[in-house]
Amino acid sequence: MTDATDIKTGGEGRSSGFRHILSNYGIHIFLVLLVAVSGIVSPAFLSANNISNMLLQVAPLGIVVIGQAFVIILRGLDLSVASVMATAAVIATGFSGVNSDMPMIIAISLAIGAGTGLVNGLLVTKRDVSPFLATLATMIMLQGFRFAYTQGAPSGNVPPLFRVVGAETFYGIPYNLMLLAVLAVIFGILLARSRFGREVYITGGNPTTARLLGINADRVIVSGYVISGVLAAIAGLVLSGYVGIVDNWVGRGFELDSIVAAVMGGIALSGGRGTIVGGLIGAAILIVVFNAVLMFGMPVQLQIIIKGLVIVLAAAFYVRRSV
Amino acid sequence: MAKQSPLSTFVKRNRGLVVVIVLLFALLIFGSFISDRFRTTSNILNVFEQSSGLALVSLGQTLAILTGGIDMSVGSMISLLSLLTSGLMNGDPAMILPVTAGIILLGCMIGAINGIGIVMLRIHPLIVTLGMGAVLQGIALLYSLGPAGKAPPGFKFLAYGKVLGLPVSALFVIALFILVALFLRYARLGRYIYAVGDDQAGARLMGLPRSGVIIFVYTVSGFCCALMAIYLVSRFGVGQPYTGVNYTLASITPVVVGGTLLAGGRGGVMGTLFGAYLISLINNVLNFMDVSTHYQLIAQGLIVIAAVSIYVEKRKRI
Amino acid sequence: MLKLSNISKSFPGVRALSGIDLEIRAGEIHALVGENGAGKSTMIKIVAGAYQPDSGDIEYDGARLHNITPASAKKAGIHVIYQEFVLFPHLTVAENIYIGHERRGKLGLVDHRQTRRDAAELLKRLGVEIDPDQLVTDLTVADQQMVEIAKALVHKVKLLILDEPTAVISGREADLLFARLKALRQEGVAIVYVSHRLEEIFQIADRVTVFKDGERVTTADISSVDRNKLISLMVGRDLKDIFPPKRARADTGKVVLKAENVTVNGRVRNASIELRAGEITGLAGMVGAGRTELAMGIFGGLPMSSGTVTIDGQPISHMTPAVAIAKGIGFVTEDRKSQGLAMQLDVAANVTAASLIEITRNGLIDHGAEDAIAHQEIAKYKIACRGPATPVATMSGGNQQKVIVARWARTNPRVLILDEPTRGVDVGAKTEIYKIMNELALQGMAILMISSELPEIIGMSDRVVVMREGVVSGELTGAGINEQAIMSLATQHMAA
Amino acid sequence: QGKFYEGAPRTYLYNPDVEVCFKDTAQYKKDGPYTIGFSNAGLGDSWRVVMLHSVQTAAARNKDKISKLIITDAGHDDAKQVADIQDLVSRGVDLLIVSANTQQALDPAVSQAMDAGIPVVMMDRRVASDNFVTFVTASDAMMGRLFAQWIAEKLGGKGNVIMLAGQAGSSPSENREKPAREVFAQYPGIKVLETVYSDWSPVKGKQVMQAMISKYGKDINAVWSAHGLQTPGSIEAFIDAGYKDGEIPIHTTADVNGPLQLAIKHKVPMLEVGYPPAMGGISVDVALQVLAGAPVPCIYTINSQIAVSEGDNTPSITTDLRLTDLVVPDGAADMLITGGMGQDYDPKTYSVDYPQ
Ligand SMILES: Nc1ncnc2c1ncn2[C@@H]1O[C@H](COP(=O)(O)OP(=O)(O)OP(=O)(O)O)[C@@H](O)[C@H]1O
Ligand SMILES: Nc1ncnc2c1ncn2[C@@H]1O[C@H](COP(=O)(O)OP(=O)(O)OP(=O)(O)O)[C@@H](O)[C@H]1O
Ligand SMILES: [Mg+2]
Ligand SMILES: [Mg+2]
Repeated sequence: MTDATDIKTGGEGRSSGFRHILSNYGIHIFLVLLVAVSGIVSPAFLSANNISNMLLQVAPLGIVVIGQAFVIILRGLDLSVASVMATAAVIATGFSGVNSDMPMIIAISLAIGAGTGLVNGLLVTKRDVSPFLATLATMIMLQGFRFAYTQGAPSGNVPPLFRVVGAETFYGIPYNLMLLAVLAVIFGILLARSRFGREVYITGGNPTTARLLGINADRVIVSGYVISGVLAAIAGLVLSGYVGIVDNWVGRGFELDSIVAAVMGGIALSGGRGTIVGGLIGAAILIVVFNAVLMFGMPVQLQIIIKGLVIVLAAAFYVRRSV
Repeated sequence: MAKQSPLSTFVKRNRGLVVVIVLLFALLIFGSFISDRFRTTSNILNVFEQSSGLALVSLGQTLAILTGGIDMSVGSMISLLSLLTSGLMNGDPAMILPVTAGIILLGCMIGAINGIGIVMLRIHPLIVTLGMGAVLQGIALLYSLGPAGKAPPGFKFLAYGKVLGLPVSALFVIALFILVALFLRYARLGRYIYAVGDDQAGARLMGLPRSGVIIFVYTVSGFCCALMAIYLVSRFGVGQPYTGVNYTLASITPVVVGGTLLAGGRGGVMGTLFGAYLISLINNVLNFMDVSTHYQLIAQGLIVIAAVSIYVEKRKRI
Repeated sequence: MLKLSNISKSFPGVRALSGIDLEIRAGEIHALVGENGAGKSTMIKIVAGAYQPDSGDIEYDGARLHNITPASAKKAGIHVIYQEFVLFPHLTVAENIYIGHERRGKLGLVDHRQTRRDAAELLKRLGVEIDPDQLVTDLTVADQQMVEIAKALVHKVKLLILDEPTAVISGREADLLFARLKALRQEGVAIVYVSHRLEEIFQIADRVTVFKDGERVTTADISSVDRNKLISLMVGRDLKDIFPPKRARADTGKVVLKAENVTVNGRVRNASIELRAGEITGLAGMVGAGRTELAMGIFGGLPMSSGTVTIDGQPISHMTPAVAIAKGIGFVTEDRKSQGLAMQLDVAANVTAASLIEITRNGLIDHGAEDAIAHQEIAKYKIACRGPATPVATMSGGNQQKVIVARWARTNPRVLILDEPTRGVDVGAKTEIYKIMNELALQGMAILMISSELPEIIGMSDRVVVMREGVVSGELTGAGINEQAIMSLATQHMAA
Repeated sequence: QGKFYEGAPRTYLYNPDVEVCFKDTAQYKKDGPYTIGFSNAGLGDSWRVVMLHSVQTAAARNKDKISKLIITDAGHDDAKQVADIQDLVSRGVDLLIVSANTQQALDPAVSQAMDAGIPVVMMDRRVASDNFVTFVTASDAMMGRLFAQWIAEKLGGKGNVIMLAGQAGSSPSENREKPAREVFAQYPGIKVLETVYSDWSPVKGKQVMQAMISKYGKDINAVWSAHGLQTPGSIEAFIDAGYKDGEIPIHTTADVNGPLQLAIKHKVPMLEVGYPPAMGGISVDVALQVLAGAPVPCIYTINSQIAVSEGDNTPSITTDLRLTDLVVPDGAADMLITGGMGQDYDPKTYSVDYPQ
């Protein structure tokens, strides 16, 4: 008995070795390789200017991925994020577009995100609708509301503060990246270090266990969707500041990109596993790939193909080769 | 063990199908109150015909979902195959047969690649097929940036032809659904599809051909996409690079409305067929009611949620 | 029949099997025993083709087998009943029994009627009453196990392997199983039988092999060993008494929890039970008697349709797990895979799951403290794992069980409910768990232990409550606690 | 106002052919009031919204002749639009106005309606065959050509161009790109560095242009942009890359207010060629002519407003209209400047009492 324990707990178990590194840091290595190879193929890729561009572009996706991470760890999926982004942005710019409207604009946008998340969460927990469908349905409905509100023609101007946050840099460091960093730290700590975060993992790992542990699993799940909705709304505002023009489709494609980024970053769709950092690295990979293929001057068709291949390969590269 | 009556067991285990059929009739009755023209045979036949394509794509999707997977590449697959169909036929009636056969084969192959990718790479089907979808979309655009070629004269028959006053395409689709339904019930492979969806790891331990089942269902999905591509070329007269784009998400709705659970292992194709009818009928009724698009979107979302909430088995809460 | 030579298998960080040689003969029942994590299930999975060995040869029926897959093993007549069931919950009983061997009619199509008829016949032959048209998900665990066993009888097996089949069945069902196994032995089938219940092994086995730490310690004729010998071989030391000496019964024990007229799901009716400080109450009964439901009702995990729970004389109006935990109730569930553990998470997270406050500093989880606690519990319960960061999914069943016990004991509850706490747990660990239960009781905890193992009930309980078909059929204390008394209360209608 | 062209279609007046195709519509003559169906490809951007409102306004103006205008929206889905057209036919419309989602796919459905004796007026986007009564449109090809010609002349026949297209494989984008390339091909000194796709999105437009600027820097002399939707993204990318006012390469644009605001503010030479959403209302007028049995032109091409920044006329593209005449200085960036809906028009609050 005693020696059994010794043999099997000996050496702390955190096995080193190549396979271990590969399975835990595969995605980090992948990103580094990707950047290195891109830099070699196209030197302009590594120019300060271009790096700054990519940093500027990673923030909105990164912010969405943080929320998506919560939802996916909770065994869910949020397809409504892009619709939330667009709706928040469209409604926010529907005001006169001056800074004095800011508190109102931000409050309303966040309310849209939170409200959508709440509906998603309640559908998933109280009605047992599968997350894919619940969020698909809210995505469609939100689009309907948005069109009904704007009559299809969004108008108004983006407040100057959003322009600063969305597009400007401070000594080469974009403000939106700083925002991403702040959010990543806050939500990273929330997930990895707070009691709530632990409840997220337990609920995602096994909802029944969570319930029997007295965790209000429903409330945890709903909170996950609300976080995702709110972050999507923030990302929508940041993205509206990026160009200063808002159309009905701000954030188009972010729903799938954010899921793909999360999965590439090791957040398993089966729930209970993954980290914010992983998700952000996944997001960075997507941005790098998009930028690199442009820098290589590849025709648009190849860009699309390469993106598809990278999605599959990065996920395959990371996947734990368990028995 | 209290034995339940066969009927109540059937209803319990096929809730999706039953609910969808009931809703379908309810909507038909409702529609005929709205407008006299709704009741016309030609309108009903239109709806019947309009739903064929959607039903076709959803057929393959149903099988993928029954195994607990999902096929997110259907849209791109349809686009690519439709381009190839019209591009290769290019108006030449002699090419109809060889191209049709070739496209079906190609669809099956692409589907098989999806399946093999899922089996070999051990990644979630959602990710594999999303990636594959992007690759196929790229290839489609490489082949042609615009509509390619054109359908040969007479090819329209597939989509618009009628026998005994009924659209051939719709009849073909019904026949195909019945065939697949019988297959699911009476072929061993059909039973294994349910088993794999119910418990993947278990299927492997039981020595069931799990990999084979997965490759098979995605191949069927590819096959259905090929049929859809051919049908669209017949319907539209040409293939286009984005023709299928809406079907990726659209194909999932009839499946779940028809009572197949996204988690896999439960459901069936007949529910999907009626689910597709229901969705087309809803569109039709909303059109007759002059509901503006904005509200149609909202209605669509509500319907998906409502339909799905009906089937959900309240999990036994412990 | 089956000959393994020098089989080894490692998982990342664990050597599960090293150089195993083993021979199984046709027409024998060969018992496999060993502590949790000794490698029994791993060896079985290798023979079944679920895992590939790292090295070694497998000879079967006179030929060497290469690259066994589950499919090829089945074809060769090897059938395994796994420790974790392999049933498809949403297929019917009949379909499950014949999965992979569908009854087929014309054109090779599945003949559902024939399947149903044959399944009914088979179940009858096994002596159980299960409707072949039911979905497996609607069955009790015990019935599910019987379906698993029925699957083994469908086709000609040459080698039948059972991994802890009696973990969830008892009494009558177990006897039916043993009768079946003996009949199969007559037919020349080789049977490998894994169990932690040593009595059974002496009852049916011909030979026994002991595994320890991934190695084969010995193989012997059953007649040449006795219980104590077997235990010392498994554990590597003598275990004199499995059950700790009974404490002086705390007659003055204050009633901590009182449940009255509890009705749950219609499967438990008007059951009343009292738990006293410093006392271990055994809850006995046949499988399916409703013990789990009663306990779940008390804990708030299942809604009570009527009845009251009083803690310290204070009635609780609406019981939920959160309230229960706050009031100091702990619950070790019977099904660790679906209820007890978050399989993706590691040992540390699972152990601390019920006592997060303890590791929270300034509102943040202190990973250092968490690791320290995990190390402590791993050592205390001798949990075989690679360390706090081991995902529980990769651990053996018994060690998973220890994780759950550790989790709840850690919270220092006033009432601890243990539902089959030693299911799938080896004797060594069992003794540990008993010792801990005893210590906790001595500290004044009120313990409710649900168990289907009579020796355990008798050996541990100060008081025994017996349930039968959803009602409490009697209560025993002191010398009244004996096998006959319990069985007669549990099966009154049969005895009468 | 004099600078705005308000005359008869130039394509008719300036048409070099002696015979211009006219269609006899006597067979469609019918007594009113009429039920007219409008099958719209979809909404989604301001252009299509204004076009829709223009249809509604025209219907309201003709209340006496139109008893009912039924509008369907296909959400940019071919299959749904086919179904919509079939539904409209089922509902017994007297005439269909169709803005086809794609040329080819809607062809059979439109032909079907024509075969059923229902006249179809195409608007904005036609179907591939000539199986319709008439087509009310402005020209994608002309836009593409004018953009390219202007760039070539502004650069004096020598320089590097980035083509910022719409979505790869979408027909409006293709129909502007291809003629533009033909024009560029006539100037050996003009080099198209790269064609990149914005998916009609300002966000994506900015992302791709940022990459292009990193890659080519000051080598970029002009940006040929297929529409105004993505042009602001491009100009923003140059501003963010540190280009001073007056240094930003020349740009082309269409329809939208934002690019003009940016061009004026940052002194970007710019050509604007509109694709007027007013064609929606015109299609209703044309429809009423058809139902009255009056002959109509086979193709009814309406005029685009053409405007350039101050001092940027070239030999081929000369206009009195300046960006400053068109821009709405305090207006929203994405509002339409070519709407023709009048001063107080605001799409969000717009409502008109049309027969429905
Ligand atoms: N998939 C796996 N990944 C990693 N380690 C594993 C895996 N399966 C088993 N192990 C390890 O291999 C060892 C042997 O486990 P096994 O399940 O064979 O034990 P066992 O003898 O059946 O125990 P029990 O009586 O508890 O069922 C254990 O240390 C276990 O943690
Ligand atoms: N008819 C049934 N339908 C659904 N679930 C059942 C049914 N019978 C039993 N179960 C489930 O099977 C498990 C065991 O049943 P029960 O609680 O009645 O037995 P028990 O007396 O606790 O026996 P044991 O703990 O030994 O399994 C429980 O989780 C219960 O929910
Ligand atoms: Mg085991
Ligand atoms: Mg129980």
